[in-house]
Amino acid sequence: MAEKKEYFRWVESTYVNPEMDWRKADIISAGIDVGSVSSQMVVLCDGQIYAYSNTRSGSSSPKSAQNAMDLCLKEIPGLTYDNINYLIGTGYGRVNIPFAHKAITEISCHALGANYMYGPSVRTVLDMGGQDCKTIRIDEKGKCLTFLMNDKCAAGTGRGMEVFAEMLKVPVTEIGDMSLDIDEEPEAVSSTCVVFAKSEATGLLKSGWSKNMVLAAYCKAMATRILELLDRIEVEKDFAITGGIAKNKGIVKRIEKLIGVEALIPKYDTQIAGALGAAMFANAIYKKQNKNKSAA
Amino acid sequence: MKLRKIENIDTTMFEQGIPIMAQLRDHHSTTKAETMFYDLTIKLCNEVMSAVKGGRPFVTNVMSFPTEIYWAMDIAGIEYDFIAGMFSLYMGNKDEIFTAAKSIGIRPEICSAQRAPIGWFAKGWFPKPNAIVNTSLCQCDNCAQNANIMGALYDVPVFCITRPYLFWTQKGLDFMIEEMKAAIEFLEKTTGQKMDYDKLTEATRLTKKQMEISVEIHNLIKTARPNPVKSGTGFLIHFIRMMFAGRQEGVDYCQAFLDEMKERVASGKGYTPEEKYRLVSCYTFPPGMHGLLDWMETQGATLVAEPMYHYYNEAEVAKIDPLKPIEALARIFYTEPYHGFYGPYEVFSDMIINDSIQSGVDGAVNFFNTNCRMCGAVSRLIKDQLREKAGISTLTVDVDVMENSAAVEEELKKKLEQFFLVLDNAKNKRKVA
Amino acid sequence: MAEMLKTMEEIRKVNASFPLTEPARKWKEQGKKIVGWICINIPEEIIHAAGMMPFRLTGGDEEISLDLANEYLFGGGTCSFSRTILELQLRGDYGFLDCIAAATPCEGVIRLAEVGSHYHNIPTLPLLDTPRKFNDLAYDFYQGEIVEFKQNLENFFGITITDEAIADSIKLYNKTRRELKKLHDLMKSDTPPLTGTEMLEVLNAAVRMPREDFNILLEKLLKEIKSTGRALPAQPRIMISGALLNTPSFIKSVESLGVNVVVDDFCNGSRYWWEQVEEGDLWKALAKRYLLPKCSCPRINPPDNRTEWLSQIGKDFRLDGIIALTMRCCAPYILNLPMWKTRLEDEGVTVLDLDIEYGGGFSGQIRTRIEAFVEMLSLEVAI
Amino acid sequence: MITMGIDVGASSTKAVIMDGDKILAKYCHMVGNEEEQNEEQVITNALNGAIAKAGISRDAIGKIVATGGGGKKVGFADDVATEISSGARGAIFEVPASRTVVDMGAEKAAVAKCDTDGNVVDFATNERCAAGAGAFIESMARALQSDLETFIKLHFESDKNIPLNAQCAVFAESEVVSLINTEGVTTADISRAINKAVAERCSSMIRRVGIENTVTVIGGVSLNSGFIDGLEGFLKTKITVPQDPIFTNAVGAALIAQG
Repeated sequence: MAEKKEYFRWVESTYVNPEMDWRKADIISAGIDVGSVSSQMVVLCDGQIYAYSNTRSGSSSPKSAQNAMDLCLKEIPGLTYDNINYLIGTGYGRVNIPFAHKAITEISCHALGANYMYGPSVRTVLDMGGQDCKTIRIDEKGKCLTFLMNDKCAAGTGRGMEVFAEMLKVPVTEIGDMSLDIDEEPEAVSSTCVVFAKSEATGLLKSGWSKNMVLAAYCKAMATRILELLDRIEVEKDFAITGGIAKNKGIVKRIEKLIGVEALIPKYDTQIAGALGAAMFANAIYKKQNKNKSAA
Repeated sequence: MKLRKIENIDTTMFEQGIPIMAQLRDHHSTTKAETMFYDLTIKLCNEVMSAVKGGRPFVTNVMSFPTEIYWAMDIAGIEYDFIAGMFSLYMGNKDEIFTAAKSIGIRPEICSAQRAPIGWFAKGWFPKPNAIVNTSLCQCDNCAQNANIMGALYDVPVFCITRPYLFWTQKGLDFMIEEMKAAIEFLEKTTGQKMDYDKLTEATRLTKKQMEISVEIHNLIKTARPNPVKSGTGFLIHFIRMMFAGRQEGVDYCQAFLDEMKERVASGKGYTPEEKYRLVSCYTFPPGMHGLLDWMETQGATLVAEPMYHYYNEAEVAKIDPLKPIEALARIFYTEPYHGFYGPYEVFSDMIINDSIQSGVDGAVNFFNTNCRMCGAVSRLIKDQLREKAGISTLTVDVDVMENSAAVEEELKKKLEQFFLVLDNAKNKRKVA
Repeated sequence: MAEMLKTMEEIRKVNASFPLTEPARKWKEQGKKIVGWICINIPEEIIHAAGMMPFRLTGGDEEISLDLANEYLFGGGTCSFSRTILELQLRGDYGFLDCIAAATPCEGVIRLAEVGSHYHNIPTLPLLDTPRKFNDLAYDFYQGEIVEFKQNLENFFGITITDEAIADSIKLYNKTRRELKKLHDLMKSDTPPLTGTEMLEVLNAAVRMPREDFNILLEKLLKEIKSTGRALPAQPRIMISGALLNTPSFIKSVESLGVNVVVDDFCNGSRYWWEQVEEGDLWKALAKRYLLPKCSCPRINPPDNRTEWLSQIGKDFRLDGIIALTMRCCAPYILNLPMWKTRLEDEGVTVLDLDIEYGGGFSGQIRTRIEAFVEMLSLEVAI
Repeated sequence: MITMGIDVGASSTKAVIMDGDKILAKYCHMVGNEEEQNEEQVITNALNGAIAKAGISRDAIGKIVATGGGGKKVGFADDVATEISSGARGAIFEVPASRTVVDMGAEKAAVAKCDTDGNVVDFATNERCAAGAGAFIESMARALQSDLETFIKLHFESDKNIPLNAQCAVFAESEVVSLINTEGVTTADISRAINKAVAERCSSMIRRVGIENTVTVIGGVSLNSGFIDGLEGFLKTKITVPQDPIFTNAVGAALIAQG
C-alpha cells in the first residue's frame, strides 16, 4: 500500500490559538477522541479552546491516542502531559487510553462539544463519524436527552466513504464538491452497503455514467440513509452536524434539502467535537474535585 | 420518538391510492376475475371514503376478521394491512411509512405486511375508524398486537379476537363462538349500530356459498390438465372472500373465477402456454411481483396448487349452518384454509403434501414472507416432508411481500432458473427409471 | 464492592455446570425423572406433584454459535432464544431431560417445539394452548388445558397425580414466590443488599434444582443478608426489561458502569415469581395464576394491565432508568414496548431501547449505547 | 471437440480451453478497478489470452459456453450456463468424489448438492449479506493491516475461540478494533475469529442442502486455508479444494460445452 496513492487520505491538522498562553491558565484540561478512523486531541485553558490536533487512527488505540497528543503538544512550546490537570478519553478507543483520567462516551461528548462549537441554541446534533452515525437531542446546557445510533452496518459512515473513494480513485476530500458538480440529480444507488455499492458503481460507470454522477448517486443514498435517523429523532432547531462527513458538502447539502433545515456553519474543525466535549468534561470535573478539596 | 396521539389525520394519500388500483387493473389483469378484483377493491375503498365523509360508521380490521358482521350491522369496513401494504407497494412510499413505524420503535424485523399499517397510522394517512378489530389469526403475534399501537395513535377502541391454537376441538369452537359474541357486542358499543341477525344469517349463507364454489374450484384445479388457473391469483380470490364475506359480490367473484377456469378446461387449454413445470406454492407468492410471474409463464412454469388459498375441506364446509349464524361465523373462521397455515404444523403440512400429490406437481416453491415467524421457521421442515412424502424437491426463498424491486426479481429469476434445471434433471431420472 | 455472601457461592455452584447442574445430575442418579419446560405458562406444580423435577430450558451464561439450529430455524423471524434452545437440544446438552413441556405463548416457542420435536430426540408433550387474553372465558379454557396437561403427563409416564400432591406442591411453590418477593422488597432500599447480577444467579438456580433445596438456599440467603446487613452503595436505580435474560455476565457489565439493577421485567424474573396461586379450587387457581393477569407477558391483549404493572414497579422501586432489551424478532415485546415506554418516560424514567440477541455479549456499539444511557442518568454537566 | 468455458466474475474474467477432458489453456484477466475498461473489452482480452496460451486459432473452438455473474454479456458465447451448474460440473471433473460443492466468491456464496454426473439436485445461495463471503475477509484483513498470506498464517497460530458478532463487512472493523485492544487477544486470535465467523455463516447455508461427502470448496475464498479450517470444524468433515479453484467454473462451462 505504501507507494500506492491513498485516495481515502484527508489532511491531518493542528491548531493553536496565538492570543492565548497556557502558562496563565488556572486549569488546563484536555480531551482525546480515539475514533475508528480518526483521533483528535483538544486542549482547553480555563474552558476555552487553546489547541487541537486531528490525525488518523491506527489499529491500536493507545498508539492513536499517543499520536494525537504528540501532534498537538509539539505545536505548543513548553506544554507537556504533566501540565495537563485532567484528561478524558472518548470514542471507540476510550477505554484503551492509558494516560486518561476517565472515559466518557462520544455521545455525551459530542453533545457537549456541539453545544460549545455551535452555541446553546443547538437542540439536534447529527454526528457522522467514521464507524457510525448518531443523532442526539440536547438541552441548552449540552446534556444528551436522547440519542439514536445507526444499526450494525457501515453504510453511510466515514469508513464507507473512504472505501468508496478508494474504489473510484477519487480523493475522499473531493467527493463532496464533485458530487454537486452535475447537471441533474441522479437516482440514489440502491444500496449504500460499500460491498454492493462497489459492483453497482462499477456497473454505472460501465454504462457510461460520469464519476460525478456516480458520486452524486452515492452521496444521495448516504443522505437518505442518514435521513432515517433524523426522521426518527424528529429534528428540532437549531441543527448542527459534527464529525468527519460534516466536511462533505455533497452529503450535508443533500441532508439539508431532505429535512428542509439548514445546518449551522461550523467555526472549528467538525471532527474535534468529541475531543472538545471530553476536554470540557475534564475541565468541569477537575473544578468540582478541587472545590470539594478546598471545602474539606 | 414517542407514541403519541396523531392530531392531524389527512386521507389525501389514501384517496390517491384508489386510482392506482385502476391503473393496476389496466396494466396487469389478463382475466375477468382479476379485473373484478381491482374493481371490487376500488369499490371497497370508495365505500370507506364516503362513510368517513358521510358520517356512516367505519371499522378497520386485520386479515381474517369475519366481515359478515360489518354487512349485517351496516358498517363500512376494510382490511388495514392489505390496503396499507398494497398502496405503499405501488405508491413507492415504503421507506416513509417504515421510518414512521420505526420512529415509534417498530423495527424492520417485524413482518412488513403488519408494519405497513402502523406506518400509515403513524403518518395520519389512514381514514379514522370508529374502532379497530384484530385477531390473533392463529397465532400471528403481529396481527394480534399491531392494532393496539394503531388504536393508541388514533385514540380509538380496539378489540382482539383470540383464536385457540388447537381449533378443531369442541372446546376451540365454543371459545370462538364466545369471542364472536364479544366482538359483536364491542362493535355495537363503539359504532352505535345494532346487529341484524337475519342479515347475519343471510351473510353466512352467502359465505358458505363462496366456500362451496371454492371447493369446486379446488377440485377442478386438482383434476384439470393443463392447469386452468393463472399463477398467483389465489391471493386475489382469498382477499375477495375475506373482504366480501357475506356479500353477493363475493359470490359473483368466486363464480366468475370458476367459470373462466371451466372455459379453459372446455377448450382444452391451460392458462400457461406449453406447461413444463407444475408447481405447488407452499405459502403466498409475493403479490407485487407481476414481472416475475410473467417471466415464469414464458418458462412454462405454472403455480398449480396454492393450498393456502384453495385447500377447502368439503366436510367442514358442509357443517356450516347459517341458521346458527354465530356458530357459523366460528366454523367459517376455522374452515378458511389460510388460517390453517398459521396453526399447528401438522394441519397445513398435510394440506401442502396432499395438494401436491393430488395436483400432480413436479416441484414446490416456498416463497415465505421474510420475517414471518410462522412460515419461515418451518420452511426446512416442509422441504424435508415434501421430499419424503411427495417425492418432490422444494425451492425455499424468503422474499418480502412488500418487495417488488427489479433487483430482487432478477435474484429470484436466477434461483428459479437453477431450480428448473433441478426439475429437468429429476424428470430425466424418472424417464430412465 | 460489598463483601461476598457465602450463600451466593452455593448458588453459583448450582449454575456452574449448566445445563446438567450438579443437583440435576444427583437427581438423575437416584433414577428420578426430569421434565424440561419452556414457557412460564407451564404449571410447574403439576410436574413437581408427579415426583419429578421441573427444569427450565434456557441458554447458558456465554454467547454460543447457533450453527446447528440455523440449519432448521433459519427463517428471518425466529428469535435467538428459540434458536439457542434448539442448538443446545441438537448438541445433546439437554439429553438428560425425560420429556419437554411447552405452551403456545408466541410463534417463536410454538415453532421451536414443533420443529424441534422433528429433529431432536427428546419427546415433546402436546402443547398447552394458552389464550391471549384474561377473562373468565380464557380462564375456563386454560383450566381445561391444564387438566389435559396433567393427564398427558400421567399417560406419558404411566403414573397418577393426586390433587393432594398438587395442593402440596402449590404450597411449596407459593413459598418460593413469597420469599422471592421478600428479597425484592429489600431491593427497594437506596442501598440494596444484592446486585442485579446476583439476583439473576438466584433466579437461574431456582429453575435448575429441586425446589425444596432451593427454598432452603433462599431462606439462608435472606438470613445472611439480615445478619451481615449487606448494603451496596447508592447509585442510579435501573430495571432491565425484556423477554428473558439468563446471562448474569451481561448484568454484571451493566452494573460495572455504576448503576444498581434493582428489579427486572423478564419471564424468568419478576413475571416468574410475582403472582401467587390463590386458595380455593386448585384447578381454577392454577389456570388463573398461569395466565398471569397481573404481570402479564407482552403477548397478552389488551396491554393495559402490563402498562399499569410496569408503571407501579417504576414507582415502588423508584427507578431512574429502564434498559429495554428488545431481542431481535421478539414481535410480542417489540410491539408492546411502545405501549408503555411513553407512559414511563412521562413519569420521569429514562428508557433505552436496545436491540440485542439472546445471550448476546457486551461489545462494541452495545457497550457504547448502554454507557451513554448511564451517563444520561448520572453525568453532571457543571459548566 | 475443442471447447471454451468463460466465467465472467465481478473482479476477474477466466477463460478455459479444453479438448475433450484435456485442459489446453487457462487464462485469467483481472478487472481490478479500471472501470474505464468496458466489459466487452475484458471478455475479449480473456478470450484472446486463452487462445494465445493454447496456441490455437479462434475458429478451432467448436463451442463456447459462458457462465458467472456477467455470463449473459458474452456476445460470442453459444450458450450460457448458471454459475451453480458450471461450478458443480467443474468440481466433479476436478474432484470426482464431490457431492457437495461450495462456491465462495468475493460477493456471493452458493452451495450445490449434485449426483455422480454433476447434475445439481439441490442448492442454496446467499447474495444478500456480504458477511457470508470473501469481501468480508478482505476488509477484515485490511482492518488488521495485514495481507491475506499473513492473515492466513496468523489463523493457525491461535487456538482461542472468540465470538465475532457483526453482520457487516465494514462495520465488523469496529468489533475487530475493539478486539485488538482487548487484553490477551492477539491478532492471531482475531484472524481465527474472523475466519470462523465467515465459516459459521457458510456452514449453516451448506447444512440447509445437507452435507454429503465429499465436500469441495471452489472460488476465491477457498484459497484461504484458514477459512477452510474453520469450515471443517463446523461441518465436522474433511474438505477438498481443487488445484486452481478460481478456474473451476470456467472448466465446468467448457465441459458443458463438450455436452
